[in-house]
Amino acid sequence: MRLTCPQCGERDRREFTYLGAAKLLDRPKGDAGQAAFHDYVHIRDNPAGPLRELWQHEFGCRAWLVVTRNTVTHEISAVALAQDVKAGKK
Amino acid sequence: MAELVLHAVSAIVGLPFSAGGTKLLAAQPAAIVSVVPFKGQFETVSASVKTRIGVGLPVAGRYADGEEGRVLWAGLGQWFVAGSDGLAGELSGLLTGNAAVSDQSDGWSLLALIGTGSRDVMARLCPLDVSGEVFPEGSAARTEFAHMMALITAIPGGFGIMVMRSFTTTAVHHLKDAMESVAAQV
Amino acid sequence: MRLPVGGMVDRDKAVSFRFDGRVFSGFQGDTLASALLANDVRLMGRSFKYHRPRGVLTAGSEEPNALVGVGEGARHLPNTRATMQEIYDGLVAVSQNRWPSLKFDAMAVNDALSPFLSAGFYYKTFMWPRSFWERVYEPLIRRAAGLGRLSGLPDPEVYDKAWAFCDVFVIGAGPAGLSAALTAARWGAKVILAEEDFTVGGRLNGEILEIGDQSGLDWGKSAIAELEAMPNVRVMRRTCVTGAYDGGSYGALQRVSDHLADRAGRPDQTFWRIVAKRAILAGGSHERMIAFPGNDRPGVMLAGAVRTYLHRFGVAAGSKVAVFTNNDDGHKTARDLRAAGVRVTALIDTRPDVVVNIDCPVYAGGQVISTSGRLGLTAISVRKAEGGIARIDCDCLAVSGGWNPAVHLACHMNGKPVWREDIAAFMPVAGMVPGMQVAGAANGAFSTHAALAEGEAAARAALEFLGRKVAKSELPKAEDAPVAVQAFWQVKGARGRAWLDFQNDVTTKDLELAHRENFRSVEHMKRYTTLGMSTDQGKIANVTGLAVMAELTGRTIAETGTTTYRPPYTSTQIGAFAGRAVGKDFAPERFTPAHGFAVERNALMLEAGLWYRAAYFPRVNEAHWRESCDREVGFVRNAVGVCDVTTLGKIDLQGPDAAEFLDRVYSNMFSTLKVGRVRYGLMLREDGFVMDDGTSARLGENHFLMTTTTAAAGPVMSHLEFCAQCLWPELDVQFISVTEQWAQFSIAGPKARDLVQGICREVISNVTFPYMGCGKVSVGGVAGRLFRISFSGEHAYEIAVPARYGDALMRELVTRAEAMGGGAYGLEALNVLRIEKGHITHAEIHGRTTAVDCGLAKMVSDKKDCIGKAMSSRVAMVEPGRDQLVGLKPVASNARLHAGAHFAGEGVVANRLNDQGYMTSVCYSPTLGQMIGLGFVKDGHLRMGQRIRACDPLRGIETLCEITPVCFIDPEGERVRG
Amino acid sequence: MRYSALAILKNGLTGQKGWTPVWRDPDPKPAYDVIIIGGGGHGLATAYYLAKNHGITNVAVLERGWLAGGNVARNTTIVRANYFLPGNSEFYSHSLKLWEGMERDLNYNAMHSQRGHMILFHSDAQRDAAARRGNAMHFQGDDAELMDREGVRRLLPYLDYDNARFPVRGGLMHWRGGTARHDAVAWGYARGADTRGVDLIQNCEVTGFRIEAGVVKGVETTRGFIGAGKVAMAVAGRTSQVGQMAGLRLPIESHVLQAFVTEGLKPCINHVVSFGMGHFYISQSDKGGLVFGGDLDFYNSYAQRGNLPTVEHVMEAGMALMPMIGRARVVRSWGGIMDMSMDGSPIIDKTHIEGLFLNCGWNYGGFKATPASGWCYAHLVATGEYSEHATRFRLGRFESGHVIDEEGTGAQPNKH
Ligand SMILES: Cc1cc2nc3c(=O)[nH]c(=O)nc-3n(C[C@H](O)[C@H](O)[C@H](O)COP(=O)(O)OP(=O)(O)OC[C@H]3O[C@@H](n4cnc5c(N)ncnc54)[C@H](O)[C@@H]3O)c2cc1C
Ligand SMILES: NC(=O)c1ccc[n+]([C@@H]2O[C@H](COP(=O)([O-])OP(=O)(O)OC[C@H]3O[C@@H](n4cnc5c(N)ncnc54)[C@H](O)[C@@H]3O)[C@@H](O)[C@H]2O)c1
Ligand SMILES: Cc1cc2nc3c(=O)[nH]c(=O)nc-3n(C[C@H](O)[C@H](O)[C@H](O)COP(=O)(O)O)c2cc1C
Ligand SMILES: [Zn+2]
Repeated sequence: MRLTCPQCGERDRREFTYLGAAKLLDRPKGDAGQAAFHDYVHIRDNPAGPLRELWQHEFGCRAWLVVTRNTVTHEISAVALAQDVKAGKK
Repeated sequence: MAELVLHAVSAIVGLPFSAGGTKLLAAQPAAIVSVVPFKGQFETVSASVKTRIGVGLPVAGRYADGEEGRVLWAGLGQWFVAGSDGLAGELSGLLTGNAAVSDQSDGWSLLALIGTGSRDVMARLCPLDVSGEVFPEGSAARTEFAHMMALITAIPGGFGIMVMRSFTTTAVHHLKDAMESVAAQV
Repeated sequence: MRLPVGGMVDRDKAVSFRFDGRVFSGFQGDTLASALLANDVRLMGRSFKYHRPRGVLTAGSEEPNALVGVGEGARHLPNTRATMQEIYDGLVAVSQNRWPSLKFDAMAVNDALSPFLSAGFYYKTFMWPRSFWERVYEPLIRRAAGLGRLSGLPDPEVYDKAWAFCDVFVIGAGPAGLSAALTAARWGAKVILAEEDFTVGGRLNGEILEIGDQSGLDWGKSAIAELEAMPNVRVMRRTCVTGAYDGGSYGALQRVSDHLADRAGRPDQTFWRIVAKRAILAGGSHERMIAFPGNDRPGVMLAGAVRTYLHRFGVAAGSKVAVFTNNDDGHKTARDLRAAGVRVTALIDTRPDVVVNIDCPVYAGGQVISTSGRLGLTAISVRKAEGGIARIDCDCLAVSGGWNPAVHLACHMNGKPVWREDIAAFMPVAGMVPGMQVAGAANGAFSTHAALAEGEAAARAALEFLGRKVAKSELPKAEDAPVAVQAFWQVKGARGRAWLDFQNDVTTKDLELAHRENFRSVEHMKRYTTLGMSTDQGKIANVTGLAVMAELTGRTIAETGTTTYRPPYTSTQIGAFAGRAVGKDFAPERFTPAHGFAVERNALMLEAGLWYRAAYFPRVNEAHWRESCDREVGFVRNAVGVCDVTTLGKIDLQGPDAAEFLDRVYSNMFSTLKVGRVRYGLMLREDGFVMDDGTSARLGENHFLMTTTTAAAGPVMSHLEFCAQCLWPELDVQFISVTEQWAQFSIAGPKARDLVQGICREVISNVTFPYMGCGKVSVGGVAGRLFRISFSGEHAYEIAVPARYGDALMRELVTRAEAMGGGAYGLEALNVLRIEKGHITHAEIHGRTTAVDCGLAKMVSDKKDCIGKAMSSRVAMVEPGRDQLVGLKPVASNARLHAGAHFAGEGVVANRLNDQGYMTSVCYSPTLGQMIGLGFVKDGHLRMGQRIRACDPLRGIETLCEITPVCFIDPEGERVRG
Repeated sequence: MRYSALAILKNGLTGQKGWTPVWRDPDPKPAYDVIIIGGGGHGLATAYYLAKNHGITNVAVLERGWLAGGNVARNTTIVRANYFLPGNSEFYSHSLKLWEGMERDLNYNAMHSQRGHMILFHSDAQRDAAARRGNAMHFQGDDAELMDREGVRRLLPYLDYDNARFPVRGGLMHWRGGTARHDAVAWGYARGADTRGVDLIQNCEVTGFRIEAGVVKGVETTRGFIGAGKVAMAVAGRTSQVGQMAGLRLPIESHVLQAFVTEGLKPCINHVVSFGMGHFYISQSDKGGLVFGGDLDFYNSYAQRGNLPTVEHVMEAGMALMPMIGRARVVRSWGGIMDMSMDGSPIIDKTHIEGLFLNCGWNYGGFKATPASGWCYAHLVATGEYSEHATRFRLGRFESGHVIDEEGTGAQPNKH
C-alpha cells in the first residue's frame, strides 16, 4: 500500500501508523458530558467502503494525515494534512 | 582537584569503510540546530536564517546550501540548520520569539555513502526511490532506514544518511553489510 | 536419456552432483530434474498420503511431485523442486517422505489401505478414548504427514531485501513479456523485467517456433540482448514475482546464489519490493493433466514439459513415448519427438474426429484407462473409439489436458477470473489488480503471434497512461494457430484411482465422496479433500478438480467458480521474507553515550525497548545480583549513586501557547509553574486511564522540557503531535524530541549535592537549586542543565550535558562518587529505590489504572479540562471495589514476595471469586532488611493495616502480608528537601 | 449417521457409498423461532446449543456465502484459557472444558490437540506479567506452569538462545492449550445442528431487518423475507454493517489479520509458541504445515488480504525467534476480517431492539471461544438471562467504564 503524504510524496505504508476514523478530530468540548465522550472515544461507523481516517507519517515528516481510503479495495482517494482539515482548508 | 575537562566522544566509529566502489564516511557537521517557526513566522524566520547561513528555509523535500552552512527540511514545519560551532546560540538569539530553536548537534549522526554502489546499497535499506529522476541532488527526505527513522539527502556522488545518535552503530552495521553484499554482486 | 545433440545446456561443462547418495553427471544449464531424466532416473519422490512412487511431471515451478531436499546439515533445504534447482558441482540432493529408501518405502502400506483413508476419514474416527489423540493418534498422523524435514538448526544463509521502482513492470520473459518490455523500453519507460526461470524466453525454449525470420529462440536472444543494453531496463532472472499488493507494490524473490557452488559473499536470495506505475503480467500458462486411472506413475508427464526437456535440455523423457491429449498441442510433442528420433508408440487424442499427420500410431477418440509399472511406467491401456482395448508399451506418457492461464497474480487482490468456454479456461478480468494488464498465454492468448501482439499492446497502453508518445511499430511474424481444444477432464468408466492433486493424493473418488457428503461448494470441496492445498497450490489440479465437481453437481464450471488465489505465487522461504532482520538485527539497537563505560564495568546490559540499560555493576566479590543491587541501593541511601537515565524521553516545547498546551495534555496544572521550576505531571488517555507520567521543567516563560518514561517516549511524542495537529492546531506550540541531544544522569543520595557542586561552576544550594528547581550549569566548560528531582526519595539531581560528553561525564561522576563512598547504580537498584518510595512505573500504569487507583487523585485538576478528564469520572472508574495501589509487607519479615501473586483474604479459598488484586512490584529492601511490594488491592486505600494473603500457586508460595501505605521510607519527604 | 472406526471400515469395503450428507441444503421456511445470522463457528455452535441445551430447533442459520467460510476458516487455531481479567477468565475456562468434551459430544473429530501453549517472556517485567496471568489461571482452576530459560530450552531447543535481540528468559506454559482443526469444529457443529433439525441456509445474505415498534420481526435476505421471533447476530467481521441495518452504532472496527502456512514438513514444532516481543505465534498442523501469524495490518479493512509490511514483520519475528524456519517455504498467506472491539474483549448481549441479540468483538481470539460463545449466546437467546459464564460481556460497559482490557491499550482496537 502506498500513501501520498502532502509533504513527502508517495511512500510505502510502512512509514505510516494508523489511528482510526477521522471522527477523532472532533473532540467534544470538555463539558460536553460523558455520553458525547463515550461516542467520541468508542463508537465507530466502520463502513465497508470509503472511510476518512487518521494516519501519521511517523517515520517521515510526522504529519498527521486525513486519508480517504476504501476499506474494501484499499484504494486511496485523498490525503490531506490534518491541521489543514481542522483549519477548514481542505 | 584538577580542573574538570570533559572529552567529547563521537558516536560514529569504524569509518571510513569501503566495499567495491562504495565508501561510507562520517560527515558530522560542527553543529545541527532545529528551527521550527512559530505560527505565521515562516517568512521572517527564513529571512533571518538567510542572513546567517546564506540561504533561507527550503521547501519540503529539499535542502539548500549557503556559504555558512546547509539548511535541510526535516519534517512538517521543521528545519535543521547545519553549520559551524556555536550556531545554536546564535540562532536562538536571532530567532527569539519567531521560532523554536534547539541544539541537535549531538542528537543526530550524519554519514555519507558515496560511490558507484551507493544506490544499490540504499535500495537494500530504505524504502525510498532514490533514483536520480525522483530524488535528485538537493533532495531531503524523512523516511525509514533499516527500521530506524532517518533523514536522507541526495548529495554529489551519493547520499547523506542522518540517524539519531543512539542508532549510529546499528546504522553503520547495516550499511556495511549491504555494501559488502552489493560489492559481491557486481 | 540425453540425446546426442540439441538443447541449450553447455555440453562442454560437465557438472557432477549426488542424488540419494549416487553420483550423477549433467551439464551446465541443467536442472536437477533434467539431469536426472538424462540419467534415466524417473523415480524422484513419494506422494504425501499414500507414499506413491512419483516422477517429475512438469518442467517448472508448478512441479508437485519431484520435490527433494537439497544441501546438508543446517543448509538442508527441504521441498525443493527438482525442476527449478539448477545443478552445480557438488550439489547434494535427497529424496523425501520415504523410509528406508525411495525405492522401498514402508509407509507405502498406506496405499494398500487407501480404501479406508478416503478424504476426511480422520474426522470420523480417532475419538476414543479421549486421551489417545495427543498420545497415540496425532503423533502417528503427524509422523506420516509432511514431506521434507527441517534440520532443526538455525538457517545459516544470508538473505537480502531490497526495493526497486519502475514505470513498467513486466512479469515473465516469454514472447509476451519480451514484446512488452521491448515496446515499453524503446519508448523510454523505466522497465523491470522479472523472470522466474534462470533463462529467459518462456515457451520459446521449449518449442520449435519461428518469429520473424529467426527461430523463436534466436528472437528471444536478440530481444533480451537489446533490453540488457538499454540503461532504462533492468532484467531480473531467477526472480519470481510472488505477490501483487496494494498501490502497485509487488513482492519478488530473486535467487541470487543458490545455483552456485561458491557463493562468494553473495546472499542466497534477495526479496524485492517492487513499486510499479504499471505492470504487465505475462506469466504464461500451466498445462493441465487429465484424470485417468494410474495417471500418477513415474513416467507420466505433461506434454509441454516433455517438449521442454527435449528442446531446452536435449533430453528425451523416455525411449518409447506415448502421447495423450485433448488438444492440438499434444501433437507437437509427438511431432518433435519423432523429429528427434525418439520412438512414439501412440498418439491418443480424445477427439474422435481429429486428423493427425504424424508418423506414429494414432488413436483418435481413444482414452487411456490404466497404466502399469511399479516404480515407473511400462505400459498403458487405451480404450479405442471403435471399441476394444489396446495395450501400448511406453516408458513415458505425455499428457495434455489443455492450458490454464497463469492468472494467479492478477487475482491476488480479490479478483475472480471468469470462465471462457471456447478455450476451456479461466481468464483474468481487466482491472482486477489496479494498474496491471495481462498479456499472452496468461490472458488466454495462446499463439505466439497473440503473445507478441498482446505484449506490445499492453506496453502501449502503459506508455499512454504514463503520458509517453508512441508510434505504431511492426510486429514480427509468428505462428497464430487458433486454440483447438475439446474440454476433456476425466476418463470415465474405468476402474482405479485417477489423480487430481498429485502431491496431496486427491483422486476423483475423493471428490465423489465430498459430493456425496455435501461438501459441494468449491471451498468445501477444497477443504474437505485438500485438493489444491499442496505446494503447487492447485496449479495442476484445481481447474480439473472443479470441472469434475461441476459435472457431479450438474452445474457449469462458471457457476462452480474457483477457489481463491493467494500469494505467494511460488512458495517462498521464510528466511527470504525476513531478510537481514534476524538474530541481533531483528530490531535496531540503541546505545546511550555512556554504554561503553557500563560495559567496561561488566554491567549486565538489559533490553529496555530498543535501548540497552545497565541492570547492575557487579564487583568481583559479588556472587549474586542481589549483592550488587543491595550495595548500589546503599550508595544512594547512604552516600551518592550515579545512574544513566539518558533513555528517558525528552521533549522540548516552545511557543506562546506551550503552557496552555501542557495544561490540556497533563491532568494537572502547568501554566502556574514558575520559570526555573519542575513539576511532576500525569498524562491520561482520553478514556481516562493513566497513560504516562514524568516531569516537566519550565526553562522559560514559553519554553518547557518534558520528560517521559523510556517505554512511552515514542507514543507520547505521537500523542502530543496528535493533540497539536488534530485537536488544537490553533495553539502556537512547537516541539521536538531532544532525547538524543542530551546525556542525562541521576545523582542521588545524601552526598549528591557535594558531588554536583564538585563538577559545576555554579553554587549549588537550596536557594539556587531548591527541591524541584532547575537551571543551567557549566560542567567543565560544557553548558549543561541541572534538575533537582528525585525518583529515589533522596536528595537528588539529574544533570544533562550534550551527548558527546556523556561518556566523559559518567566516568567523572562515578569516579567522584566512588571517592565519596558511592558509585554507579543500575536499573535493579533504581527499581528498589522507587519501590521503597512507592513511586509507580509501567508495572503499575499498565493501562487499566486510574489516577485514583494509583493514589494520585490530587493530580487531576478540577480547574480545567484535559485529555481523559471527562471519561475518568465514569461510574466504573469511581465506584467502590476498584483495585487500589498499596504497599505490602510480609508479616514474617523474612518471608518472600513475588510480583504476579494474587491476593486473597485470610481463611478463604484462593480462587477467582475471592481474588482481591495482585502484586505488581516487589523487591528486597536493603534499607528495611526485608522484602516489600506494591500491589493493587480491592478498596486498598481503606484497608491500611489489614492482612491479606499474597498467593502464588504458580510457584507454590503463599505469604501473609500487611497492607501499608505505598511509601516505605521517609514518608514526610525530608530527605529530598535536605 | 454415526461416525466410528467401524463405519470407516465398512465404507472402505463398499466404495465409500454409505456416507450421507453432513448437512441438508433446505430452502428457507417463511419463519423461524430463532434466526441466527452468520454461519461461522459461533453461529453454528449457537444453533447447536439452542437445540441441544434448550430444545429450540425451529432455528435457521443464515450464511451469506458458504458455511464456515469466514474467520473460522482462516484462523491460526490456537485454543487456550489463559486470560487474567474477570469476565474473560471464567468464560474461556468454560470454553476449554467444552472443547475437552466436544468431539464425543458432536461425534466429530475436530482434532483438538492439547499440545501445550507457551508464552515466552524476555524481561523481568514480562515475567511478572506472566506470573500474574498464570496465577489468575490457577485462581480460575486452569493450568499454568512458569518455566525458566532452561526449562523452555529443554522443551523448545530450536529457539535462538545464543544471538537473540530479545533473549528468552522463560515462559508460561499452559499445557491444556493447543490447537484444533478449524474447519472441522464448524462442520461438527453444523452437522450436530442439522441433525437436530436446524436449517442451515447458505448463500443467503441478510440485507435488512424488519423491526416494528422496537421489536424485531424478521430479516430481509437475498432469498426473501424470513420471519423470526428472535434474531441473533453472529457475523464477526461484518458486525458493524449488519448492526447498522438495525440502527446499531457499535464499538467495533474491522481489521485485517493475516496468517501463513508453509509446505508440509515432518514434525518439528510440537507446541504452540507465542513470542510477544515480536508479535508472532506458530504451531504445526497435523498435515505438517507451519501455521503462523502475527500482528494486524493495523488499518481498517474488509478485504481479507493484507500487505507486505506486516508479512515481512511476521517473518522477521519468526526468524528472530526460531531461525530454523528460515528454510521452510510459505505456501500461502491469507487474511480474515477481525471484529476488533474497543477493549479487546467480546460482546454477548441484548440490544435496545427487543428480540435482537448481539455477539461480536472477538478480536483475534474468537476461535477458542467457539463452544462457549455458542453455549452462552444460546442461553441468552433462549432464556433472556445472561449465562453465568458470560455476565460481563455487556455492550454498556464502554459507557460505564467496566471495560475488560487485557492488553491495557485502551480504546484503540489495532493495539489489542
Ligand atoms: C488470521 C486469523 C487468525 C486467528 N487466529 C485465532 C486463534 O489462533 N485463536 C482464536 O481463538 N481465534 C483466532 N482468530 C479469531 C477467530 O477466527 C474469530 O474470532 C472467530 O472465528 C469469529 O467467530 P465466527 O467463527 O463465528 O466468525 P466467522 O467465521 O467470520 O463467521 C461469521 C459469518 O457471518 C457471515 N455473515 C456476515 N454478514 C452476513 C450477512 N449479512 N448475512 C449472512 N451472513 C453473514 C459471514 O459470511 C461469516 O461466515 C483468528 C482470526 C484470523 C482471521
Ligand atoms: N498452443 C497452445 O495451446 C499454447 C498454450 C500455452 C502457451 N503456448 C505458447 O507459449 C507462448 C506464450 O507466451 P507467453 O509469453 O504468454 O508465456 P510463456 O509461457 O512463454 O512465458 C511466461 C514466462 O513467465 C514466467 N513467469 C510466470 N510466472 C512468473 C512470475 N510470477 N514471476 C516471474 N516470472 C514468471 C515463466 O517462467 C515464463 O518464462 C507462446 O509462444 C505460445 O504459443 C501455446
Ligand atoms: C490452520 C490452517 C491450515 C492451513 N493449511 C493449509 C495448507 O496446508 N495448504 C493450503 O493451501 N492452505 C492452507 N490453509 C489456508 C487455506 O487454504 C485458506 O487460505 C484459508 O482458509 C483462507 O481462505 P481463502 O484463502 O480461501 O480466503 C490453512 C489455513 C488454516 C487456517
Ligand atoms: Zn510526510
